[in-house]
Parts: sequence; structure tokens; C-alpha cells
Amino acid sequence: MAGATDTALVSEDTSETEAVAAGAVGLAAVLFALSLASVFELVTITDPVAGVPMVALLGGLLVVLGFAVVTFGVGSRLGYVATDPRPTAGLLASGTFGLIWFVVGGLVASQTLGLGTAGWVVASLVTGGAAFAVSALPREDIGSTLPAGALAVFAGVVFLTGVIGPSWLWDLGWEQQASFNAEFTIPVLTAFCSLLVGWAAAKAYGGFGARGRHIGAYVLVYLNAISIIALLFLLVAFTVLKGLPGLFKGLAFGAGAGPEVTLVGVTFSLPVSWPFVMNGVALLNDVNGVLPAIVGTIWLVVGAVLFAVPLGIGAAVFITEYADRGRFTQVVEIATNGLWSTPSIVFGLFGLAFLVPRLGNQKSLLAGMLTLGFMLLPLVVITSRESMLAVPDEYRDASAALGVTKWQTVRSIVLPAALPGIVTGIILGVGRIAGETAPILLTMSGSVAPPGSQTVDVLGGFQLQYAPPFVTNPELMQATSALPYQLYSLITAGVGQSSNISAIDEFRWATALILLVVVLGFYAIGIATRYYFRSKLQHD
Amino acid sequence: MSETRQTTDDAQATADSELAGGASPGTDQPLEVTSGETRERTREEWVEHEFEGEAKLSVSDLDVYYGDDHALKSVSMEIPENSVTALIGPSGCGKSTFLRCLNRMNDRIKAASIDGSVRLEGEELYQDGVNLVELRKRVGMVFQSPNPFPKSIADNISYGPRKHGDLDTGLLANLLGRSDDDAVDELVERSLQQAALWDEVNDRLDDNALGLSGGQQQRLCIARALATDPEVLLMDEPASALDPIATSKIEDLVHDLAEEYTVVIVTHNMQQAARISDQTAVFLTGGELVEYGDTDQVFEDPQSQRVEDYISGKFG
Amino acid sequence: MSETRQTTDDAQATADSELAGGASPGTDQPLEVTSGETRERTREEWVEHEFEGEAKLSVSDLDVYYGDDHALKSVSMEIPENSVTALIGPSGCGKSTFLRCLNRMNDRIKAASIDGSVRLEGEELYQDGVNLVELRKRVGMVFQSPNPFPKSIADNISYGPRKHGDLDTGLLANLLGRSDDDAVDELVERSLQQAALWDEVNDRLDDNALGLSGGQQQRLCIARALATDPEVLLMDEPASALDPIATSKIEDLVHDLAEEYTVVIVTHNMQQAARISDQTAVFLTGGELVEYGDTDQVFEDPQSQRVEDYISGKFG
Amino acid sequence: SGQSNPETDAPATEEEETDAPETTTSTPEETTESSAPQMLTAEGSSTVYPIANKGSSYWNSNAPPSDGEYWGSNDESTVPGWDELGAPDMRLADYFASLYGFEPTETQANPAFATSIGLSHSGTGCKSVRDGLVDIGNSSGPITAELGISEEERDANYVDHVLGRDGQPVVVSKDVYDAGVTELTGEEVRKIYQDEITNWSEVGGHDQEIYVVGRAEGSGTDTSFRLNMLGSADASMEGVDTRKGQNQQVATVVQQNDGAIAYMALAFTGPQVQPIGIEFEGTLYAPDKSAEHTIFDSDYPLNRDLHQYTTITEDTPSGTDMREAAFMNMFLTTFGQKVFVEDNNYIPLPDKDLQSEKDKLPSQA
Amino acid sequence: MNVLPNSDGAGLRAAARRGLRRGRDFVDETPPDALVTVTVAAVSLLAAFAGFLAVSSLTAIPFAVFLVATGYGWLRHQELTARVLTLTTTVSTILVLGLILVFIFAEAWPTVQYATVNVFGVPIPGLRLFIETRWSPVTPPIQYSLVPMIHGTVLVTIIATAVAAPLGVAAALFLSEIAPRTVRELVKPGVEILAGIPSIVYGFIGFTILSPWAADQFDIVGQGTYLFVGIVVGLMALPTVVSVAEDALNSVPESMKSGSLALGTTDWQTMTSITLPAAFSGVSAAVLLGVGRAIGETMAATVMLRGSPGLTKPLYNVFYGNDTLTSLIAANYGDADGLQLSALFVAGVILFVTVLFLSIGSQYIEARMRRKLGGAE
Ligand SMILES: Nc1ncnc2c1ncn2[C@@H]1O[C@H](COP(=O)(O)OP(=O)(O)OP(=O)(O)O)[C@@H](O)[C@H]1O
Ligand SMILES: Nc1ncnc2c1ncn2[C@@H]1O[C@H](COP(=O)(O)OP(=O)(O)OP(=O)(O)O)[C@@H](O)[C@H]1O
Ligand SMILES: [Mg+2]
Ligand SMILES: [Mg+2]
Ligand SMILES: O=P([O-])([O-])[O-]
Repeated sequence: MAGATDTALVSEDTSETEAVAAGAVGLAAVLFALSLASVFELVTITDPVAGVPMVALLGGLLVVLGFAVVTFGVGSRLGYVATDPRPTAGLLASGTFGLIWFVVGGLVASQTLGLGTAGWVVASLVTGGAAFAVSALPREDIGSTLPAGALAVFAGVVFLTGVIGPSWLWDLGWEQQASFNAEFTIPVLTAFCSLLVGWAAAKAYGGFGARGRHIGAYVLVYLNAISIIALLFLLVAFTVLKGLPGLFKGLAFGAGAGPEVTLVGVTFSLPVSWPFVMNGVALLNDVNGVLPAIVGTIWLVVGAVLFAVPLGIGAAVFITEYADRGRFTQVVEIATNGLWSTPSIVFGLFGLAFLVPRLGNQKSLLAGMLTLGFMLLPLVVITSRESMLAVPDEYRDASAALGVTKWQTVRSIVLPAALPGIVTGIILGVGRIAGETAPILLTMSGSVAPPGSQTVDVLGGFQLQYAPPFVTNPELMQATSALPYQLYSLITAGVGQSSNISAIDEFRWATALILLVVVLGFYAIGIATRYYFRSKLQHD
Repeated sequence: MSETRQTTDDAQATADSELAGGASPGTDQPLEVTSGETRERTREEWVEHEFEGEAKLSVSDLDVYYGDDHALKSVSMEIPENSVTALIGPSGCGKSTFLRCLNRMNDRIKAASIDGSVRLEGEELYQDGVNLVELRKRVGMVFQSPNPFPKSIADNISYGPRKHGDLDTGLLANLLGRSDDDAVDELVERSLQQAALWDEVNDRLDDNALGLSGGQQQRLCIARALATDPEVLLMDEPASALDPIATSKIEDLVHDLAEEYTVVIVTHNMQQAARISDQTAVFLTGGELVEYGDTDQVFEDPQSQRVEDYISGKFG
Repeated sequence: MSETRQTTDDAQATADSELAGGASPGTDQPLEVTSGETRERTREEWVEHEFEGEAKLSVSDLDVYYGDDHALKSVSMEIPENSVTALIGPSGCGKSTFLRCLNRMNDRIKAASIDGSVRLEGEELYQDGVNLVELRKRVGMVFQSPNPFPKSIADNISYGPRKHGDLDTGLLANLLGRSDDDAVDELVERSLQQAALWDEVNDRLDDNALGLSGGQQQRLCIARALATDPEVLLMDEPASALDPIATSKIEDLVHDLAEEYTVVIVTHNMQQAARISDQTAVFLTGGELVEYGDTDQVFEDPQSQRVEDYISGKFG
Repeated sequence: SGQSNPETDAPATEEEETDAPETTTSTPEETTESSAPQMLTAEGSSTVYPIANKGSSYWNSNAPPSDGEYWGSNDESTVPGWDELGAPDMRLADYFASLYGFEPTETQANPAFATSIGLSHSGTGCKSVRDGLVDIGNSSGPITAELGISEEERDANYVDHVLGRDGQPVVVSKDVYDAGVTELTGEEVRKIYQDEITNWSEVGGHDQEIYVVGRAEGSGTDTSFRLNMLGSADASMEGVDTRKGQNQQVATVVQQNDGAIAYMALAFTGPQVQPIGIEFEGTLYAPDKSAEHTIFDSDYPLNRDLHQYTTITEDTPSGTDMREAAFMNMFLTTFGQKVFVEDNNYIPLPDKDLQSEKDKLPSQA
Repeated sequence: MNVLPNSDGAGLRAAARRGLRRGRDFVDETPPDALVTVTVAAVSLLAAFAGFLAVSSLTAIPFAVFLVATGYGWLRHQELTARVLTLTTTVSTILVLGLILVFIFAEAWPTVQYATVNVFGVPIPGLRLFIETRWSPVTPPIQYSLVPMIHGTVLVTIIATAVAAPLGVAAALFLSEIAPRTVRELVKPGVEILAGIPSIVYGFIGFTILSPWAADQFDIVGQGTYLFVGIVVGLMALPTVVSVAEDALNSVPESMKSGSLALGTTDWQTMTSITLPAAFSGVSAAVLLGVGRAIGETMAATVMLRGSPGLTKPLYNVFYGNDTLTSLIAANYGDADGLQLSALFVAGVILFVTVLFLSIGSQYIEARMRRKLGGAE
């Protein structure tokens, strides 16, 4: 029973050694940030930062950090620092260090020393084995600091001595050429080493042992979470920044500024003119826009919802309320889950093979609607079923005990209670299909940058006739554009050079932005709906 | 106290099939012991309860299985009209199962299969062609935890009659001028009065019923059941989730209801059973009805040793 | 019985703030009544319990809020070493809340905020820098429903010590020949013996613990807690989900444990409290500690009228 | 022709015979009262796309004769070919549509019928028009090659309208051009595309691996490049690193990458996408119009016609209905040749060809 | 009354008999005109479906009859009509899956047949698609090999999984176990929004920013790298992994977690030793679903890759990127016809089947987890 030292119930205030370890963690964070900055080319590695070239700064900091961590580990082993280490750093850590040093040894042997295969394999095994042993055999304080610190020092020295200097280039020598340059390699290696050392320092801060591991792991998990959020923020912010100029080009307010619209027989001018969303692409436009694509997207969604929602909710009602739980419901569940994960391009293929020949043998809005409807269907079934299962059986029992029939119960109790979940699910699903490109590429794509006059007018397109199919709507049977498709064609076809769109890049980013706005709008509404219902339930 | 210990210890030694070490059964008591209870044969006469007037419900030889699990074993029992009948017994003894047989709510449990006969005023409930909807209108039910619908208080009350088509309040009815709005108001008031809830909620009939306190919710559920004008009211531990005040209100209510309705109530609280019921049926582990009779008699002088043990708190 | 009715009726009439109609309070009893309970002032001296030896845990002026809900009101209490202390009281009175304060498991409930002081052998638990891990090693806990880990029986037992680093059984340890396998075996056997489970499971230590019966699972949880060698053992209704046999085994076990450990046990079963505990604390609605003292004294001659009502089954 | 419904075909009935032998009148079978004429749709070649699409956007704008920039004439400017048209006092689409009997709408952005041009490549365009999915199939290669049909079959089913010519250039990315690779021999190009030359240094450039860009198989550009540069329609193209569906994509790829070479259409060249001179059998065809031999010449081996195909159907035995005629006629004027063909860097048709193309259309109202 | 549920022994026959009897009971108990209405509705719907399949212009007639019949039924026999209608919708849902199966397989068949190879005299359809390594749909020798695209799909999927799985599981742990409440309330919708960003936007950013940067950085000839497509696709699959894994972690009962903490373990130990192992199946199901998303992701691959079906040299050269199964379809469907189009359907079939298996696999694993936590295993 090693390490069973009695820990005090209440620890004293932060000790100096803890402060040192915390400092090391902070330094690692700084180093990580610096290396990210140079990966993203905010600073180049030759730029002077605080008087020294970036490369030297990174290298120097790595050496300092490496030594700090090793010193801490050794100090702990010698008893200068009060810690609570386990007898070993553990298999996972040892394995990871072994692997890292295996790679380092192999690369140095083969690339720097130029040894042959046998040579580098031996070198790899030696360094890897040594790292494994160093981390597995001694106590945890040595085992988790020494290999990490040594790696940082090694990398730092390599950078400082210029073995990997600013002009360093490693051609992988593959037939299809690829190589690593210093601009990329140095920051990435630095980032990696700083993560490793930061982790070791965090462990040291926690005094190793259970608490040390806890803190070490938390540092990494928090970093991961922050990165994901930062990435999301970056993506959206970047698109917004790039897209805003194009989106609001020519925006004007004022009475009569906008185009004329006719509502319920009254014609009036909108008080706002927003060319990008009110125009198509046409010769005489001052500012070109994507109105047909926006309207196309809206109709697509409307059509898909009209198709999928009744069908999906109906199916969910049947399998939840009527069918006995057994084979049949299982099959339906597997089928719906399977459908939900089916790649969208496969839905596109299906639409191409099944719908297009049956709907006037051409790509059409209707085919696009139905294809997206097929995609939406499983989600509606799944979410409706989930929300209906979440309706407590007590409600059903209570209703049955009042002598109320099943369908009445479903209609008056189950569906209303499940409505929040269903609505939320549908809105989120709509967000997904509104952004889909692949299916409509195969079933609906029309002209790439249609003029405003070619905006679909589904409502106005209905015609009655006396022969089957009685009701026709040529607007539904024609291909039109949709935002994701418009963006796709703008990317791939480079349309614009010959479509008299002047600032094509601005136009593309604005299209991306408005697509993002439309889709994220659906998501935001969906999520907000969920919060609304949830808070409402909590209040009641 | 140490005697109690002794009994349970013995019980443990003999009856527990899980035990690896085979302790000797040696007991010097005349009764055998089983799962913490004294063992004895159930006698027919213990469950014969004489009463004046008609039997509202008569159950004979009722067996219920959940899959292979025999949850009720040949239970026979007559329940008199306009009285409160309490069902007591340890957890899992089949009280709820029995209760649900009385309005065929057990039909809703897929695993349950039922054998035997239950008659409501002489009419067999377990035969083909029984109209379940009609049956459940006549035999109402209130559940253990209050389960109002997530609707307004008034809608909760009028729900049953509306769905039965007795009241018409839809949009269409309104448009056609056929709406029974007045009748609805009257019904709501009457039912809430009966359930002693009117005074508390009459100014917020359109509020969501989920905003009521637990006790109010449970009374609302009773009012909801009363609104369909049943003859029998089944209650499955209606007060188990409630605080003492709410409980005592419900108890008073049950007492009052017995004037017009036949009430059958399950409870795990013996004091409660003693307080409110006219006759008491005791079920014990294994789904047997062990004793049934006047409440006073059952509590003060039970005929079965096991019932006595149970009532005096030796197990359960 | 009718007297009981009377009391509750009065309680209802006076104390229920929900009631719209203001019935007159007129009572001829010296005591006021509240929420189905008699109303009275809690007196300090009722909760002063004199005992020999050291207090293992001392709680003073502990207040707990869940959001705006004041769940425990200024509770003070000293718990003696190597004894069984029972906490009883009606549902929702804060027994579990109090228990969880003793090893700061309440920290996991986001809504809870705690004010006051709890000391373990004189060391304040509610201050900065308390090592929760260390605290919970010293103050073990057994929950209401058995919660074994989905691992083998042996792994369940050795889990705590392994995570504390007291035992090393990993692959690496095996490779390095440092494995503490023997120590583990010994620990498992010792703990299971202590929890009176060894005989039943010694031939299937590598089976999944979820395959055990409820009573066995609960004893396994006790063994698991004992394996970390705590000083105090907190138990929250450890037998409420169990059948009578399993319950009596747990009761015996608790009794035996008091020789080495300080046991604090919550129960809703008064007979159980009476059977197993040395001293009893009674919490009543609203989160007040009303009475605390020797078990015999509390049950036979309670100082508070409300406690007497509660114990005699008049409410709750 | 195509999918257009009979009722929308011709607003005016033309019964007289015209001198063009293949042109017969459309027979209007009025089944139901007609709404507005249906939109004219075209699909196919990315090479023809700049012409057709520019024409389409001019058409859909229906600019007034006072515009001057796009149509008609004003104080500041006059569109080319305006006088040859006789300076009509009508909006653009109104004018050309009225030639074939459509009522002028006299409103901006609202021609008598709208037009829509799809972008893919020749193979798709030919298939679409064959299957009746569109009115017009754009193609930069002959339909016989694209669909693999005989000339008789073509004559029986399709009418071939030629709008202009392309001298298919070979282009390189800017860095290559700047490094001195401004001309290659036909043989060198072949070797590059067949993976025999992989580095620019082998043909006088800098040391840079060649990024070989091709067009989708089945595109007109690809077909004629193989045929005219590599020697056969089935010639292998081992060396291609990437294939793109449309010329526009190829242009983007060449712009964005170093060391790239590609073949495409004239409309897509530019400073970043430099056409280079190609030497065939000792003759250097330069990308410079002022040179002796240029890639704009009709004897440049990669020179090709740009087609629009329409189908002969029961409803339109002439193969070209009034909408198609009205639209295509626009390109066959001096105005059209200058604005849509020449301004797109393509080669306008000589007058003689222009006339014979006009003759394929139904006679004007 | 006492149909004791029989065990599997008398299996199918008993079930059939039960079904028959239920059918007869249904006919007996239902009023005749309701029965007629329902039958008319069912038959006309079937006819309409048949008409649609056969591309008949008369499809509208039976469909109109169906609408009228259900309308009538709704007014007169709502209970029964509702039941039949919901049954119909259920059948339609299953039908959609069936139709997808039938149609993409049928369209794929010609190429599969074309690519038949005789192995020791046994014809194996489709084998040639997997043993040749060149996709050459136009230039002779014509080959519809899917090997290059499968190679691309595999590389992209591996890279995407390497990104999405560890980061996603760590993020799920963070969300369900570590994050303070307020942070979770913010981050969870954030992750969901990340899921909402359309793939074409990712593709656009990848195409305009990432690809040129990578080409420059790694000195690649041309653009399009499996590495960066994989990273982008991994980011796209990330939210799926996070939210499904988070659900799994959340479904580990709080009592187990408290049980561990009450023994004096750290949060991290509880997570790694109790929560993660208990939720292991759910977490792996999440990863599988993420893999499925990655395999099926189309647009980012289509716009970022070079779209030249071929193998990289060496095969693990992730700094090059040719084509994936999805991008093959998206880039070529317009140009293809005949066997080439059919070959694209083969690619679709491969995608569909792979992802379907992943989906079923993850469902199976999840069901096992539920059983396990329920104590059944
Ligand atoms: N839906 C069901 N499926 C399977 N078994 C059930 C079901 N409902 C009850 N049982 C079993 O039937 C027996 C009797 O259950 P029942 O609910 O009637 O007991 P109870 O007396 O109401 O108990 P409690 O006081 O706990 O409510 C128990 O063993 C129980 O496990
Ligand atoms: N997690 C929580 N959040 C909010 N309120 C809580 C929470 N846990 C308990 N409470 C409230 O605090 C009060 C005391 O609860 P506690 O669980 O301590 O009672 P208890 O005496 O253990 O009851 P029981 O016998 O039913 O277990 C109750 O009113 C309860 O509603
Ligand atoms: Mg019950
Ligand atoms: Mg509790
Ligand atoms: O003109 P193409 O696009 O077919 O080359």
C-alpha cells in the first residue's frame, strides 16, 4: 500500500511551489497562444517579438518551460516539494510518451542523421523504449515530467540552434509532392510541446496523484471546449465580416424606397430597399441579389414540411399509440433511424431516379420539395415519437379512466402535450434541410443566377383543368434556384465573370452569409422554442 | 423490541433461499414464517363480510398474471354500495392490480392477463362486448399521484363530458350557436364544489391546472372524475404524494363522497384506512386477500396472525 | 379515532392559508395547529442531547436553501462517536438534505446553498480549502436505492482504495510486478464479511454486481463504503427499497457497525429507527429539528406534542 | 420544339412558305387559351454559356432604346450594330420578339417570354435537348460526336445553329508565363497531357511540377482537344491531375494554382489565365490578334463552331419555334455578333455564314 | 380473456392465427359503412401509388377518391379513420426506405452486371468495380472502378473521425460533467448551431481559405487535400458526436456518479472509471454516427477536392485529394448517362449500405447499453 500518506482535510493557502507550477501552466498557455498566432500567420516566425525573432522566442520559452517542469518533478522526487504522487505515471501516459519519442527518434535518425531503415528503426526503438521506461518505472512525479520536459527542451534547442530554422524545408519526397516548411512546422511543434508541458505542469500543480491527474485532464478538456467555441465564433464572425458589405450594399430606407408589392389587392411601396434580397441578377440592376434563391429556399422548405410533417406525425402516432411494441415498431424505428443517417446525396440519387422521371421528366421545384421531404420525414417521426413517449402515461390512463376513446385522447391530450417537442424537432430539421445542397443539386437545380423576374410564384401558378390531374402548377414543375445551390454554383462555376455581377467575391460571401442567416435563423428559433417551452413548463 | 428482532432473525434464517449457509430452521412457535411474515393458511371465513343492502361490485375468483408472475390469487370479495372500502397491504401485494381490475384499466397493461369474474350491479365486466368507455364512465378512477391534464382547470373538469359528447363547446358549436357553455360552467362549479376545491380556485378557472399545489391537483382529479358522474370511484393511494394538510382534506372528501358514491380506496397508511373506511380488505404478499371485514373489527381484532403482525408494524 | 379526525379538521380549518373561506380558528386546545400538525414552538432544550465521550460531528445553525425554498432551518446537533443516530420525520422535512450536508454531497446540487457550520472532529467542513475527496473518504455514504457500479463485485469493493492509490492493480503494475492483488483479495473478503455478504457471493466475485438482488446490492454498497475505511457512515433510507428479509439483514448490520463506526441513518420507518438506533433526531415539516435524544426516550416519552403526534401516527 | 407546349409556340400564324427549305411553319393547335408564352430554356456547354447567358440577361432586361449602354442609342453611347438594325424604336426583347410576332410588353425586365440558360457542358446540353428537357441544347462540339449519332440521324431530328467560333487556347498560370513559357509545340502539350513531361523545366520554364488541368470527359472542349491536339477522340490523358466540369471552374483552378496548364475556351482567358502560342507543324499560332498566325484564325487546328441545337418535333416540324427563332436571331445580327460573341473574346461569324444561319430560322413576321 | 402470452415456441403460427383472429374481430366489430369507407380509401390509395409508380397521368383520380373517402370517414368514423390514416402514414414511411432501396439498387444493377468477373467459372457481379484501380468512364478501356473513391472516402473518414471522436467525446464530457450550468446553457446551443452551419458554407470557406493556404503551406501542386477535407468534415461531424455522446453520458444515473464521489474520488476519476465505461456503448454509438456523417458528407468534399478519380501516391499521401464517393456523384451526375450514371448509383449504394450498417450498429449498441444499465446484462 504505497502512497497512503494521510492528506490533510483542509489544505493551507497556496504554497510557493504551487505558484511556480501555476506559472508554468500560464507560460505554456502563452506559448500555445503564440504558436497559434504564427500558424494563422498573424506573426511570421522571423518577425521580431519583444526584440527577438519569433523563432528564438518560441525556442527559448520551450527550453525554460521544459526545465521548469523537470525541475519540479525532480524536486518532488527528492522531497523538496510536498506532493502526493502515485508509484507510476500510468500506462496511458507511458505509452503516449513512448510513442512520441519513438517518432522523434525515428525522424532524427532518418532525416537529420540520414540513417537507413535499419538505423532509424533501432534509433526509434531505443528512444521510444527509454521514454516509456522513464515514464513508467519511476514515481509519477518523475515519470510525467521528465519525458515531457525533455521533449520541450529538445524542441527548443532544435529551434534555437537553427537545425529547424526559418528556411528549413522538408520535402517528403513523395511522388505527389508535399513538404513541410518552417512557417508551419515550428509553430505546430511548439503548440504540441506546450500542450504536453502544460499538462505536466498542471499535474504538478495538483501535486500529482488523483488530484494532479484531475487538474491535468481538466486543463486539456477546458482547452478543447474553448477551442470548439472559439472555432464556432471564428467561423461565424468571419463569414459575417466578409459577407456584410455585399449583403447591405445599396440598402436604403424611406417612404417609397422599396419595390412595389401587392397585398390583398392593395399596392404599395415598401419603406425599405434592400437590393441584395429584393433583386435577382440582371443586367440593369445597380446591385444584384439573390431573391429567386431565397424564395426558392422558402418554397422548398414549405413543400418539404407540408409533405413530411403530416406523414411523420401520423406515423409516430401509429407506432406510439396504436401498434403493440414489438417487431413492427422495431422495424419502423430501425428504418427511421437508418433513413435519418442516410447521406443526403443518396436522397438526391433517389430523387433523380424516382421522382424526376415521374414529375414531368425534368428537374423541378416539386422534385426538390419531395426529396427534402423524404429527408425530413425520419426526423419528424423520430422527434414526434420521442416527444409522445415523453408524455407521461398517467395522462393517457387518466383520460382512459374517464371513459374517453383512444383517438380522442391522442388528439386532445397526447398531441398537445407533445407539441413543444415536435415543433422544436421540426424547426431544427428544417434548418438542416434548408442548408442541404446535394439533394437539390440532383433534383432541382435550375439556372445559376436567375433574374428577379424568374422568382417562383407557386401560389399564382395553380391552374384548374377538367382532365386529370385536375390541378396543375407549372411553377412547381420548373427548376428554380435555392440559396445553397446558388452558393455552390457561385463557387464552382465562378459564375459572375460572364454574368455581369461586378464584385463577385463580395457577392459570394454575401450569399454565404445570407444562407447562414437563414439556416441559423431556423436553428435559433428552434432552440429558442425549446427554451421557451421548457421555461414555461418549469413555471407552471 | 428484541422480540421483533428475534422473529425477523428467524424469518431470515429459514426462508431466505439466497442464503448460502444453511442455518437450521428450529423455531418453537406454532406458526411457520415466510418472507418476514408469519406463515399460515388463509381461511375462507376471514374474507366473508356481511353487510346490509346490495353489493355494488362483486368479485369472484379473480386471478391476475403479469407474464408468469401470479399477482392476484383467486380473490373474491363483495363491495357494498355507498360506502368506503379500504384496501391495505404491504407493497407489491396486488392492491393496485385488484383496483384496476374493477374498471378494466388492467387491459391497458400488455403483460397482464386476467381470469375470473367481476360484476358491476350484477353485470359481468369480463365478457365480450363490454363497452369499456361506458364502463369507465360508470367506474371512475383517481390515481396515486395527481395527474391533471396540462390544460385549464375548467377544461380539466369538462374534458370527460365533452369527449363523451355530452357537452359541445367547440368552435363549430359556437358558430352554430349550439354551444353548451352555460352547462359547462355549471358542471365545473358543481364538480369543484363536490371536491371541496371551488372556494380555492373559483377565481382562476382558466389557469393551467399544473399551477395548482399537489393537494389541489389531487382534488381536481377527483372533481374531474366526479364530473363524468360515475357510480363507483376507485382511488389508488390518492394521498401518498401529499403533505398532511392536503391529505386530511382528501380524507374528509372521501368520507363525504361515500354518501353518494361507492368508494374503493387503496392506501399504505393504516391510520388513514382506519380513519376513513367502513370496511377494510387486507392483502398480503403473494397477492392473497387475507382478511376483509368491518374496519373496526379488522384493526382491533384481526382474525389472521399475519394481519395482526402487519397492522402492528412487525413487518411491511 | 374520531378524536384524530377532530384534530386534523381543526388543523385544516385554521392553518391552511390556501383556503379562501376564513373559518374561525376557535380551538379549545392549548396548542395551535399547523399543516395537519399541532402547532407549538420548538424549544432549544428538546434537541440538547447529553452523551459521554466526544462528538464526532457537530452541526450548528445549519440552514439550507434550495433556491428560495428554506429546506433546513437553523439545525444544531452533536453526533456522538461509535453509535447509531437515526433521523426520522415526514417526507420532505429535510432529512436527506441534512445527511448530505455531513459529507458535502449537497455541493453537487446546483440549487442548494448552505449556511452554518458542520465540524468533523472539530474541523470545519464549510470553509475554503476543504479537500472534498479526503472528506468523503472519511465520511462514507450509502444511498436510498442501491447503486452498485456496473462492474464486478470485487471491482466494486476495491474501487475506492484503487482510486485513492492505496491499491495498485493496473496492467502496468502487473507488468512491473508491483500488483497488490493479494491485498485486494483480502480487502474484498474483509469488506464483504463486514457487510454480511461474503457467504452469499464468495463464489462469484467476478460477476457483474448489477446481477445481485436488491438487498445484496445494498449490502454491497455498504461493503464498498466500508472498504475505504471511513470513520462515519451516512445512510439514507438504506432499506426503503428492500423486502423484509433484506431489511432485517441491513438492520443487523447497522447495529454491528456501530462498534467501529459512527453511523447516521435516515429512515421513514419508525419501528426501524426504534430497533436500531442509539439516539434519534426528529425533523418535522419545514426543515426543523424538533427533538433529539436517546431513542428510548424519544419514542416513549417525547417532549414535543408534535413529535408525539407524529410517532403515534396521527399524521405523516 | 423541345418541351414547349403547342399553345405557347407561336402567337402569330405563319402560313406562307419561305425559301429556306428546312423551314416550315408551325401549326398552332389551340387546345386551351394560352397564358404568357413559356420561358425559353437552354442548357449545356460552358463554352457557349458566356454568349447565351449574356444574350439572355440582355433579353430579360428588355432595355429601352434610349439606354445607349446596352441597347439603343443616346448622347453618350450607342450600341454597336444599332444602325444596321435600323435604329428601331422599341425595347430590346420587344424588338427581337416582335420580329417573330410577339406582342411587345414595353416594360423593363419583362420580355414577351423569359429566357434561362443552364450551365453544364456540351454532352449534357445535347442529352437535355434530345430528351426534351430544354428548348435549346448548347454545345461546343458537334452533336454527332456528343451523342454518338450519325449525320442522317442528326438531320432528321435536330437543327444546328452556329452562333460564333472559338479558337480553343492552351493556357498556363501566371507564374509559368512569367517564367518564360509563352509558347509550346503541339507535341509538348501532348507529352504533358500524357504524363511524359512533368516539370516545367523540361520545356524551358522554372523548376516546378506541372499541374495538369483537364475538362470533364464528355465536354465539347475535352472532345475537340483530344481530337485536334492528341490525335484521337479516345486518346489517353494519363497526366491529368484534375478534371473540372466547366470552363469557369478550370479558369478558377488555373488562377488559384501555380504551375498549371489547361485547355479551355477563349472567353475565359485573362492576365491570370494566360493563353500561350502553340506551334503546329512549324507554324506558330500566337494568342495575339496582330500576329501573322493566331489562334483566332480559322486554320488554327483547334478552331471550332459554337452550336445551339433545337429539335424537330411534331409540333415544330421546322425544328425551330418562334421563341427560339426570336432569341437566336438576336445573335445573328451585327449587334449580337459584336456584343455577345466578339466582346466575349470569341470569333464572330463571317457575313456569309451569318446569312446561311439566318436562313435556318423561320421567316420573320 | 386469458391469452397467456406464449413464449417463442409456437412462434409464427400462433402469431399468424392471432393476426387472423384480430382481423376477423375487427371486421365483426366495425360497422359496415365504416368498413366500406376504409376499404375504399385503402384501395384507392394503393391504386394511386401504383399509378404514380407506373408514371400514369390518371394517378390523380384514385388519389381524389382517397381524399373523398377519408374526408367522409373523418366526419363519420373518426376513431377508425384516424387509426387507418396513421397506419397508412407508417406504411408510407417504411415504403420510402423500401423505395430508396429498390430504386438505387435497380439503377445500380446495370453497371454491377457489366462489371461481372468470372472467378473459376463462377460469375461474381460487380467484382471488377473493386479490383480495377482506374475510373475511366469515357476513354477506352472503359472502367468504372470505385477503388479510388473508396480510398478517398476511407482516408477522409479516418481523418474526420480522428478529429471528431476525441474532441467530440471530450467536449461531451465537458458539457455533461464539468461545465458549470450557465456555461452549459450557452455552449450547448452553440454546439447545436455548429451542427446547423450548412456544409456548403464549410465547403466555401474550405475552398476559398483553407485549400489555397494548404497548397501554399505544404507546397502541393494543385489544391484539394484529403487532410483538410477530413478536418473540415470532422468539424462537421463534431456536433453529432458531442450531442449523442452527451445524451449517453447524461443517461448514466446520477446515483452511480454520486456513489463514486461519495467514496472520495475526484471528478475526473469518476468520469473515466464510472461514467465513461457505463456510457461506453452510447459514446461509441455517437462516434459511429459521426463516422456515418463523415462518410456521407458531400459538398465540402465536392468543392474542395480536385475531382479527378485516382489514387494518391503513396496511398497515405493525405496532402493530396482526388475524389470521394460522394463528390464523385455530385460532380458527375450531370454529365453521366447509361452505365456511367449507373456506376454513380453503385457509389450511392455503397454509401447507403455502409451508413445503414453504421446506423443499425449504433442502435444495437445503444439498446445494449440501455439493457446493461437496466441491470439485464
Ligand atoms: N405492469 C406490470 N407489469 C408486470 N408486473 C407488474 C405490473 N404491475 C404490477 N406488477 C407486479 O404485480 C405485483 C402486484 O403489484 P401492485 O402494483 O398491484 O402492488 P401494490 O399492492 O399496488 O403495491 P404498492 O403498494 O407498491 O403500490 C407486484 O409484484 C408487481 O411487481
Ligand atoms: N435537488 C433539490 N432541488 C430543489 N429542492 C429540493 C431538492 N432536494 C430536496 N428539495 C426540497 O427540500 C426539501 C427537503 O427535501 P429532503 O429530500 O431533504 O426531504 P426528506 O426528509 O429526505 O424527504 P423524503 O423522506 O421524502 O426523502 C423538500 O421540500 C424538497 O422538495
Ligand atoms: Mg400500488
Ligand atoms: Mg430523503
Ligand atoms: O463547351 P463545353 O463546356 O462542353 O466544353
